[in-house]
Amino acid sequence: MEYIAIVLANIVAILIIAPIIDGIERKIKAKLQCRKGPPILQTWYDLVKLFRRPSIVTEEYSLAYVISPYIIFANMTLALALVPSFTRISLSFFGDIIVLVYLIASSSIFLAIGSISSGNVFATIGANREISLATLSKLLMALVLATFATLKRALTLGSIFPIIPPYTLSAIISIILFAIIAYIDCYKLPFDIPEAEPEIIDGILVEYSGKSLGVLKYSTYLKRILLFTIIVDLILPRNIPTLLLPISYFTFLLALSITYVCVETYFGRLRIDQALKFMKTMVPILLVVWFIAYLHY
Amino acid sequence: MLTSITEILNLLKKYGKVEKIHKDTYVVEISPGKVRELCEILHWKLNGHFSVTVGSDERPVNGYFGVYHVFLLDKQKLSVIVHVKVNPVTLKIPSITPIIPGANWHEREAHDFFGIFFEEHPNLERLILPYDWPEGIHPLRKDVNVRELRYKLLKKETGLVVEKKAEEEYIVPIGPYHPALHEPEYFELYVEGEKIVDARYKGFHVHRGIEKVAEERLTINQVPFIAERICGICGYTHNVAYCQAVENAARIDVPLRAKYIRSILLEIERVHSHLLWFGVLFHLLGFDTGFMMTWLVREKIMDLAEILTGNRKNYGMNLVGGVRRDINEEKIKLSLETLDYVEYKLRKILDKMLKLKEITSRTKEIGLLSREEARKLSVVGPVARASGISTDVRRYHPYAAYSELEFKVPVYDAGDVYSRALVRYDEIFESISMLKQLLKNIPKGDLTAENVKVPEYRKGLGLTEAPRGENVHLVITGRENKVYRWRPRAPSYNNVPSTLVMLKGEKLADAPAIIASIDPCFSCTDHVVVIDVRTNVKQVLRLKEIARGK
Amino acid sequence: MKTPRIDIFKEALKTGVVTKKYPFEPVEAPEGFRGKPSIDFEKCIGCEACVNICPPNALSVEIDTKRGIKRVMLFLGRCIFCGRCQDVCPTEAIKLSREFELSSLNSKDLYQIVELKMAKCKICGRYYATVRQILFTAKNVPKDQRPLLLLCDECRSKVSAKHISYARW
Amino acid sequence: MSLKLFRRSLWVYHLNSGSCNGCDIEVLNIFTPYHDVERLGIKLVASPRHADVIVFTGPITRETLPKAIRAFFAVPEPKAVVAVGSCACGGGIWYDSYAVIGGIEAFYRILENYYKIRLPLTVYVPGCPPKPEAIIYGIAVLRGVLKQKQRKTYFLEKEVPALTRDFIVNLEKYMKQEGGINIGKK
Repeated sequence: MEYIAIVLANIVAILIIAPIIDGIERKIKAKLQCRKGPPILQTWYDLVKLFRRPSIVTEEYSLAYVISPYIIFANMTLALALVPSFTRISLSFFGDIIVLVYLIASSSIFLAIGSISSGNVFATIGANREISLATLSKLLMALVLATFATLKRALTLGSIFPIIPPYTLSAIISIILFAIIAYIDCYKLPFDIPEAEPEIIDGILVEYSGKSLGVLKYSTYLKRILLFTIIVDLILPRNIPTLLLPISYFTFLLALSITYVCVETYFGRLRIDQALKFMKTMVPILLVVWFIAYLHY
Repeated sequence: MLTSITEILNLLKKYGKVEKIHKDTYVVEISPGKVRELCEILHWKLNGHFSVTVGSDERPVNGYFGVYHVFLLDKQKLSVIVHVKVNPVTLKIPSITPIIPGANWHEREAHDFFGIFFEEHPNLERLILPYDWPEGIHPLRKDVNVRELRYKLLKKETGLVVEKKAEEEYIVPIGPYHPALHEPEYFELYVEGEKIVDARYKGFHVHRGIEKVAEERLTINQVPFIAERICGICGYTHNVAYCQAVENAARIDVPLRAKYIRSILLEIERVHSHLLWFGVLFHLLGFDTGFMMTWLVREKIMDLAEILTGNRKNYGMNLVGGVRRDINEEKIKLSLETLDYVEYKLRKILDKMLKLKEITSRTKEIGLLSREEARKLSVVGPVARASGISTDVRRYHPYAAYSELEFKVPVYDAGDVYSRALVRYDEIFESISMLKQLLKNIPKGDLTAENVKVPEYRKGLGLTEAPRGENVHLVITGRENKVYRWRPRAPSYNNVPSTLVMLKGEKLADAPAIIASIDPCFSCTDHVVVIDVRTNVKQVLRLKEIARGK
Repeated sequence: MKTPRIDIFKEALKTGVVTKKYPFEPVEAPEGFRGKPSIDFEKCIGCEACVNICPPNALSVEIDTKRGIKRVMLFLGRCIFCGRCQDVCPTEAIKLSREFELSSLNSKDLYQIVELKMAKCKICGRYYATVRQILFTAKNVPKDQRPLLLLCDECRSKVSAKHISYARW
Repeated sequence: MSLKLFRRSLWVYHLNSGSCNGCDIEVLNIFTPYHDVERLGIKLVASPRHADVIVFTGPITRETLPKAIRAFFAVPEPKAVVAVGSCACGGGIWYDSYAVIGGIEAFYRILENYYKIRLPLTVYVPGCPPKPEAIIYGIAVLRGVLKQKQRKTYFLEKEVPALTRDFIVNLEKYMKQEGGINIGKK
């Protein structure tokens, strides 16, 4: 019972801080652009307003369009339960690493299906881009996670984390690669292609409004936190005192998001083919790293 | 090749009666049969360029419709207006579009507004008038009372008619409301995957009927204010062009100080317009920091304009014959300080931004426009200069105080989006250096000419170099202190058709940047209106369908 | 390729946050700013000079023949803030201030209306001009010609045409 | 009612209904560093579906009218409207042109006639173009943060001197006596 309560408390804590982390990112981005920026709670204000507004459905809508935001949200919450965050404890079972990849990948697909069924041209283009990016980035992510699994000879997230020590070359390279993939998967510039505002009017999100838009936005923040959490887990040693754990986790999270946003602010958007080319070059590197990890055994 | 002015005049005399209307500007009145021959010589052989076609209803004056083709010969610093009288019964004259494709829109516009038929025009369809405009009514004819018409139109079930879209191909509509443009324009892009195979343009959403308002309601000294509102970015250049046209027509000498003040404001406008363009380009390429930083610098220029004129955008400084406000020593000092700051800041950031890899990789060799295509479509301004054509009204047809300044005209040959950016980059610094010269050397004197009297039925041509290219106003003065005919031609009018050439074969993601690269100013273009034929297919939609808002 | 990015970063940090505090702190428009035009009721004489010069017809005039009132209306929702009215006003009744906070939730709040009483022509009995305008003109006219001002344009020309001395009637 | 909802977060859809660009640029300008309305929770969105407020700039030309209607209905209720610039407020210099509808009120008249809708809360921001601060002020008025300063002013001349011959001839004398007729004071 206690175990479940802790996991639940963990998730609730993350649900609360996810928009705040986004708020902090917005604030920092604004400062880097010489402006004052919104208050840190701004993202929460936006979400609350969206939840209180009605969602308009298009005439050609299908079930997928209506429910996909909620499925994505559920996916993300579940995935967050799988990784240790504020505490050491998380849902842990044999093969949870595969479930994690599945949850992340399926939410991208649901997003694409949902927006295609809205019937809007821009949404369709956005979905197209989302799928081509997602297939590649999820392949990369699977490869990295496979490398981790090989390094630790385990299929349980609990025994994989943290990946260092030992400070082997393959471990460090794979962590860096995962950080890059996480960056791409957060759709940060120069990779925010499916939602490119000036090109295709927010792409996949164009037809969503009110609550469903709020839920979708919320899931994006959760996804970002999920990816950050994985990175933190890869580095953060878990044998420190229990009381220090939440603080160090949060500090790491903040440091990561600040680094990411500083990088993002000074980039323009790539074209989809350029982004794909960049990601394709990562595949052989990952394969090599995986092979090295295998040799370590 | 003919070069000297006298030789050209002799040549023109062979075709018809030549009349000098003001300095360096000649009107040749020729018969319809010879139009094409002369236009070909002027545009292709003499290396001039076609600038504008103006239709005019002159039945109350001489019983004919008139068509004026304006050509600018840059090398000889000459403007030639080819005047053709059109029979008011048959209304037919030969089209020059087969020779100069750039004349396409101009002739269609004259067809819309006056019902003049251009024989052998490839595509003489409605261009400008709104979708629900009744057939056979040509608003700029002098016998049409559009005010009555307006109330009739308002009573119709307007807003319910929505054009049906063709569904055979995969169409991406860019517009009418697209966040990249901030202006209602409609580009239909036909795509295969992410590649654009064809493009179509339906524009003129911002047609506001300026010419009719000016000719019917306003007096000569009120028109400058409506001219300024042709465009909110480069309005002052329209204002100056109009005033120059009237001043030329009435042979009014503007005091030198007024000319200097005009030049100062024109250059301030150019700097702010180009900075705005850079901001928009960076925003389109997803580089929001670039947008924020350039607009941060631009804000200083806007504040300066506010201090000098009393408004940030619509300066309202001109009247026919001079300017309304003076610039005192204190303001000159302030302007010089601001310019130093702006120059320092821009040198620090702007070229760094242009070196960023995402920016270069998404602008170099994108949206190509070759020199030949540019000549054919008769594009102007930075678009022409980026395609290797050296054209600049300030240099070749000097106005205001430009003949007394030292400046360079940047020309690049690549013809892509990047070279358009470079042209503008160079121009910003040229403008700042010009502003410094102007502010330091401003002479003392009056602000307005004395005895501003405007005679009837005189023609005048006003040329300015707007931030987007050459800007032409043809004015025929009328009775009772009104204009008889006023045709402002904004640079985007010549530049927009070139985007369709640039877009073909490019990636969808690059479309907004390509469209923006000509710095389209649709509200300038749309003072006159045009629509595609396909709007004839009309469909009445129910409220629900409309509310879908697709 | 890294250097330009870092240069921009440095420059941004050097510039610092520049945001104004506006809605919480007042901002003053610079001197000479063409802001809200307002009519000084005490000075307006209803001469229509501004109505004739106004490019967008934001100033309009109505004559109520029943009540003998001339109504000068300024609608800010059409005004283009060019300041021509200020240039031509003979009594400096209309002036552009530096006020720019003109927003309102009701378009009726954008009107300024002045109603001035008119005088009747002493011969035909029609209303022809505001009392203020007549008095304003009278000041600049020699005393012996002033009574002519009490007639409307038509009657005045008739009177002069008939060479009837103005002293007679 | 809708105001409370938007106190902290307001998403704006910008619709150019035939404006000259002046107002559009100023609307864009309030998002740049000097004014940065993101600090007030205001964000520019690309899709009308996401918006709480439509910003109209321009006199609404005939050509944009159907598109403006579609965009208007695409914004979920409750919504508000900001009419930026004199053109949007009352048609501006184009008010009687054949190609324009003439301002937001004429637009509402069409909506009322054909769709029978309840009109949204509207704030008028006159100016040609309005200063960025004026637009921020307009939004503050819409949210109820700041009070509206602009009020209708009305003046009716109450008493006029009787225009007699004697009065007009000896104007100077009377003016001195009464001391109150300040006609044409410079």
